[in-house]
Amino acid sequence: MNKSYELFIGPNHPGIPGNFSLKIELEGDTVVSAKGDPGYLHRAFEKAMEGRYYIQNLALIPRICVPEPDINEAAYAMAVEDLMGVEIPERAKYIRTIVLELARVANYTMWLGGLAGTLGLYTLAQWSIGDRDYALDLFSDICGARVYHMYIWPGGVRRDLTPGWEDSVLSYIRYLKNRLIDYDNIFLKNVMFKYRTKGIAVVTKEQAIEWGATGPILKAAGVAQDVRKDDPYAAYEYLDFEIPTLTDGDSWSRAMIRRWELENSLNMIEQAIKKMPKKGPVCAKMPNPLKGYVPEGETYAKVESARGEHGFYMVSDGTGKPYRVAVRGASHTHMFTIAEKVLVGQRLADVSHTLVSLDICPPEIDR
Amino acid sequence: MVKMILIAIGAPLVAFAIGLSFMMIKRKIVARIQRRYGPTIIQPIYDVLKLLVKEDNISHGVIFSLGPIIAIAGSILAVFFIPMAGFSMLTGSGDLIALLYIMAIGSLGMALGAGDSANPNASIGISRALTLMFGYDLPLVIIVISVALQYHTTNLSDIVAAQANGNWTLWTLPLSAIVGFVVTYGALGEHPFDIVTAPHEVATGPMVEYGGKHLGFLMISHAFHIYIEIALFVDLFLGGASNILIFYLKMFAVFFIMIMFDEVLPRFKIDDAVRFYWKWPTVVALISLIIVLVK
Amino acid sequence: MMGVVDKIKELDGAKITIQRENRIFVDVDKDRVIGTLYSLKLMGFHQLSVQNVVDRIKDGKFEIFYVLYSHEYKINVIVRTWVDRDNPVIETADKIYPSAHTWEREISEMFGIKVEGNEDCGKPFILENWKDIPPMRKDFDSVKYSSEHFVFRHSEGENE
Amino acid sequence: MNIKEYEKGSFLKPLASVKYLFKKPHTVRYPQEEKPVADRYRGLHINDLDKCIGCGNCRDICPCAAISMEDPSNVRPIDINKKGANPVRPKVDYGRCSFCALCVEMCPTGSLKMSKDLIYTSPDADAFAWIPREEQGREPGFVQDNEITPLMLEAEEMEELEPDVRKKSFEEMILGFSEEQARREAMRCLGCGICMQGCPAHMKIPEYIQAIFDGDNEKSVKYMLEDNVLPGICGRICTHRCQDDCVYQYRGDPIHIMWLKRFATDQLEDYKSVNIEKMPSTGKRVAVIGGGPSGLSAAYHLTTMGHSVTIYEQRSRAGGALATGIPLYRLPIYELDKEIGNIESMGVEIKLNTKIGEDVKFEDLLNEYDAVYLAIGLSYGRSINLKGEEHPNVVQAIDFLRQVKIEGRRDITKHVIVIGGGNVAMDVARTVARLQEINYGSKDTTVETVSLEDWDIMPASQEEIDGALEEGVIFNPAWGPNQVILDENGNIKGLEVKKVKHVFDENHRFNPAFYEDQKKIIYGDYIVESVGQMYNFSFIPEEMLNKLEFTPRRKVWVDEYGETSIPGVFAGGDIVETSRGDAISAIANGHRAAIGIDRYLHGKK
Amino acid sequence: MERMTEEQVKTIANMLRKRSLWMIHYCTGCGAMELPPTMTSRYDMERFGLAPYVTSRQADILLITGYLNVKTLRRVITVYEQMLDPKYVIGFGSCALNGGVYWDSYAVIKQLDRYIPADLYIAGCMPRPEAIISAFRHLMELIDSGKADGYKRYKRNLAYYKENQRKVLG
Repeated sequence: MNKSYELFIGPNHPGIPGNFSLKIELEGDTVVSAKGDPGYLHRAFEKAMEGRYYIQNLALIPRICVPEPDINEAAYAMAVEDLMGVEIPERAKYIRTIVLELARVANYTMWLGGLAGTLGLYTLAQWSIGDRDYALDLFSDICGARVYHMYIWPGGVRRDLTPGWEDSVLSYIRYLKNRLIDYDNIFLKNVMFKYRTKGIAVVTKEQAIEWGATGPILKAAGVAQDVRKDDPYAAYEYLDFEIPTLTDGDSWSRAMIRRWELENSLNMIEQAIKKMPKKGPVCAKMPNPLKGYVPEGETYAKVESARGEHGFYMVSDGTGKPYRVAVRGASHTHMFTIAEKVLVGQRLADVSHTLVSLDICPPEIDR
Repeated sequence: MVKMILIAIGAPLVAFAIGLSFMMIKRKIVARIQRRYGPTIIQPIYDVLKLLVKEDNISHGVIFSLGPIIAIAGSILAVFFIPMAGFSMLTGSGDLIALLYIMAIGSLGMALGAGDSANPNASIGISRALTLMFGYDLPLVIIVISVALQYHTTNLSDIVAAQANGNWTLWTLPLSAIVGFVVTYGALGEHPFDIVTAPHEVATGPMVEYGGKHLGFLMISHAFHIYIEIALFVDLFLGGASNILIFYLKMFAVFFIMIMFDEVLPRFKIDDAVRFYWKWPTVVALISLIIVLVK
Repeated sequence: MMGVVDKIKELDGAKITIQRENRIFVDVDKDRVIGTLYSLKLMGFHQLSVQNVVDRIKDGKFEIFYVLYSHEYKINVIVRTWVDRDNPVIETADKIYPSAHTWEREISEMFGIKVEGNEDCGKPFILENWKDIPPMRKDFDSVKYSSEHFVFRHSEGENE
Repeated sequence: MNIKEYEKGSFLKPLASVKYLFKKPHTVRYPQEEKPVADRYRGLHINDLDKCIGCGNCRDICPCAAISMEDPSNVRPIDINKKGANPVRPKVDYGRCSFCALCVEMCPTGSLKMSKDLIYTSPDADAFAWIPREEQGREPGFVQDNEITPLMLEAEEMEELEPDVRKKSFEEMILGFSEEQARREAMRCLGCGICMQGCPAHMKIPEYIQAIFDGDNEKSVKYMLEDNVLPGICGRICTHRCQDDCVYQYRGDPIHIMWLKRFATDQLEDYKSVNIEKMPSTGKRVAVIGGGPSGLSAAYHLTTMGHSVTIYEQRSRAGGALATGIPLYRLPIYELDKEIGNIESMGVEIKLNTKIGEDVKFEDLLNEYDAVYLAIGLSYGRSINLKGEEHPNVVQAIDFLRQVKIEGRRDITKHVIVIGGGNVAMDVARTVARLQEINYGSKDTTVETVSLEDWDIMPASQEEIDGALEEGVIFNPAWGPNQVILDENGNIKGLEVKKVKHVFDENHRFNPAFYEDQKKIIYGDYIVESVGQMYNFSFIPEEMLNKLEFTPRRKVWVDEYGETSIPGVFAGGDIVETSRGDAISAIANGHRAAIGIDRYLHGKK
Repeated sequence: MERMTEEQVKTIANMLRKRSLWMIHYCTGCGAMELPPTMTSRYDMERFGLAPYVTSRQADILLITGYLNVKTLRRVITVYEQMLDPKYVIGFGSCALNGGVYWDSYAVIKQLDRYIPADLYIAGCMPRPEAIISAFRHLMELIDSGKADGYKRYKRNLAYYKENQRKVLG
């Protein structure tokens, strides 16, 4: 009799974060091998972008990563601006920062809910996704859509803030900070949470560096790396923030890092609103999008997403359409290089929780 | 004789009604804790009825279909053993022991059916269910023994009678009562012991291949299940009740406290759950047993 | 900081372009790629951010690029190399950068590039049952393909 | 954040969450309760069908190919004759739309908006495409913003000579675009082609602008020559009705199409490099009477069609009004030579100084040639029967301009009055201003214009009026000339004018009325009448002239191919044109007549 | 008790069905991003008796949340066929109708109803929670009036659907 047996997790399975499939081989209750099977969300973004004008891609790029679309817009805009040599107005930089951080906040709140969900604590999932909804409404106020903002575009941002928006953001931050106490009480300080996550899915510092981890995984393993600090974009260089690090590299540490960053992000938004120039242009003059061309060249623009380094490698051949855009999603490496290795030796019960803990975002892998 | 038949029909109906009402109330309470309104109060009735009118066109074999039937049958049988508001159908010496056996029938029925569905998730779920049962049965048996020793009887009606005048086992054997509460949790599969169905892990486990009428039967069986486990607890530790209303209120109090914990605790892993049951509840149950023995 | 840039400049057979203070392009021959990547990793470029391909159809070449990053120096190094479009074979880099393994699977599927030493290349990865030429190549026409394989809806009515 | 606190873990803290059991949920109970929708919400489209011009920019920018341009007449009638508009309106397929609102950003008129409404469900998959319109009653959400827009609303600044510099000579005052400017200006073009309707010649404007943007001036000029034989001249003096239609006018500055045309032609020494294809010779011969723009245009196009063409021109220089009427500072001679040289290089024969009726008989032409094209233009000034206009110092504008341009006249008196408010009057006034500057350094000199029309209805183009004002021309709008006043020596002292009550009567017909009691005298010693021109058909024999039909406005009647009521005789140019009578119209109907003559010669009539 | 007519049984069954719609928890595309808010505390679709369920056997509604990749289509068809009758399909957003923003993509199917029958479509990219709730209410109406008969159409025109499926799946 065969000792091991196979189990498909996904694509139709609540334990998988999105439309993705994971083939695991189990021996009893222990995983002996895990293989990811991507492609369920493949929409050929990179191909589609080659056939569209630079500005038309605005409609495509947010869809590369659904939970946090703004990073795509920012990275794309930065790549185009870099090729064109455009400097964006000061106020636009701050607005970008606020939007990006708000998106990060929204993503982390939902992520907390997702993690709680995999551990069977649906209350927090209900709360946090509900609280994230207020952030979506804030986005809707400035750009007109809840999820696909298409707000950051080459040259700056698409519209100035609406009057009083900053105050709404600040009051949301106050609200969320109060709610975070509840989140801590029910989940992060919960003894069961500690019990389930301590020592699970450990990625040590050496492994993290060797495997090319970025973002919270790397920070949880003890390496203070963050694009916002190392290669500041938008208005991050004017803001005062620290990169949190922990040393254990386990699921618990990663959750803590994200909780910590969530608080950092809230503080950064407050800072940015305080420091932002109150008036001024929010978008540089750009050429006619139907004819406007981008000079020939290659560039790599990167931003810090909630999952790690998110980058756009862009090649222009001097026409109105990009010659090649390659997207680097953090999850690509995190899934295939890290998760597949880390999952081995885990219990079945921890599989889905490990995936969420590494924050695998399938659309980013498939593109 | 007529009375007997009426009770034979009525008792399961009442049990089902109570179980169903708890399902309804649970969804409302849970919704409130989760900061929302939740469904209409009679939503579970719609759910069950809808499942029953679904067109069932898939079968995995006789055993698969028989699973839910066995589960319901076992549950109804168990209902007869549990004194409900002062009377019970089948009483005799040793009914407590029989009950322990009968209560396993439901799980076994489900195990049979789910095992027939050839879905690995179902198999894992069933193995988890049996493992979990294995886990909580040890402390359960110990506390049942301690209670039986306390009252020198294995007749549930006698145990209830012995607790009259507020002389509840909860006060006389508090440690056993706590263990009993924890065991009831596991038996009902509430958080943190919803390991069997854990959607994120095994996609509702044993129920993964069930749909339509089968699922409807399973839901009905679950309603019975809620009734049985809590009624047993009430009978053993809260002195039963002489009238159905008080019985209901006592059950509700137990259930309410359970929901509170249910909604704030993440789930165990199966081995941890077994380890947990064999550690603290067992130790405490044993202490309680020793206390009884010493007394 | 300058030390490492000088070291990069001394790499064998490499053409160095410093685009920005923290972004350096290193162009090497196809045969030297693995050696260059290895030397760069020894210098401290531990992270492979992205490895992908640009189809330079006019030159008849595939441009393969590796975006590397160093946690220590905060510098991006982009290693580029070119292979023939007619016979695209590269050597795997997954012994140096484990994350290259998956990127290579992706490029071998999307561009039809053979990766020697990577046993997973050639197995279906993102696509399933793909019968046409590799889709990310420039000569693959996506619009044509989709109009041949799928049916567009033409709503005639004015139905609102 | 204090990590230590979290490391402990607690069993009781989670129970604090039970408090929410007793708090009000934060659920939005849709549909009983509704959350306000953001003011900028990007929902289903709204389109003001009357404002929309059907330019199709929304279709071009749509990343999802969701928009098609369709005839809306079955959902709502629209004004299909609207000027500068296509009779189609966008239809949005919500099976494609990604709600990016780029179409709204790109809409040149601002008719397209997005509403706050994005709740639409239907079991019918075909019910998701419609022509959005305002009657659907949706509330506007996302609208465009002129501050931040992907459109380049501002035109490139055209450099021109300062008024005090340009007054000193007849040098061309508009300097033309630099290459960089031209590319930037060309980049603005959206390629919608609405302008092509405005252009009488229907030039392929988007194509040649695209060619300029691509840096391919030969290709650009080739496109121009397809419809317009004098692109360099039109690039300077055209009335640019295309620019009036340019979709940028609604939100910003129209594209300087005319100057882009000038840029492209200026880059080429001659048009040989353009390589115009010529059809094989047909052996047919055509006579063109009049070497003006219309004649040149017809001759050129007929030549490319393989016919041999001879132009009869009464003056010493071909070009008609271009050669004689347009002042040098607007159109230098060398440009005219270049363009006419191009036409001659194609094989057109031009017989100068040949007056029909005197040197050659009209009837002979009819016999000798297979077809005759009449493009004599309005080469005689029209007088207004002013009292005292027989004075030698009262001259016709057309004569005055010809004297200055061709005959080299440079003398002028100190105080000049120009009667008229049209472009020709402006040309006269500005020419006078230059002459006065050259002769007197503008000391104690005046040049005044008198026009019936007030500022708002003055027929001259705004650029011309502004230029004239900058050069010191004094305007007397809404005054009508009454009589020339002479002093005791018989010299002109001034012009008596009376206040105009209205120019057009209630039927919008030209019928000026005056306040007879409000009069004033404008002082001056030289009067140029610039109130219109007329033709002279005296060279046509009487019996033939009788056969020639005229329109009610005394223009020659022609059919859609430019043929008059006399078979084989075609007409074009100002004698036909009922609209403004500018060069581009003449060129356009020259082209039209060429096609008509070609058909006639091939017996396709 | 008089026997109920078949019609009456149907009416009662439909009444029950519309009050308890269980959706399958399968996020086929990015439109699923607005489902969490709809399911959770802010919009709480459980108010209408809607709840996410895990497996195809248990569910009544299949939500095609946006675009359908060819690879996913294969799974979706399996899922759809596994679901018990009566079953309903809702197509979310532009992509399910005509390919949406991925109209030129080689990997995404353009018309959902060529492969599986859809009972209802929602406009939007992506539809916001209010629209999703409206769609569910619309579906309830359709069920009530017996117009949501996609599963019957699938059975009736099985050859058509199978042919189309075979064409893209190979």
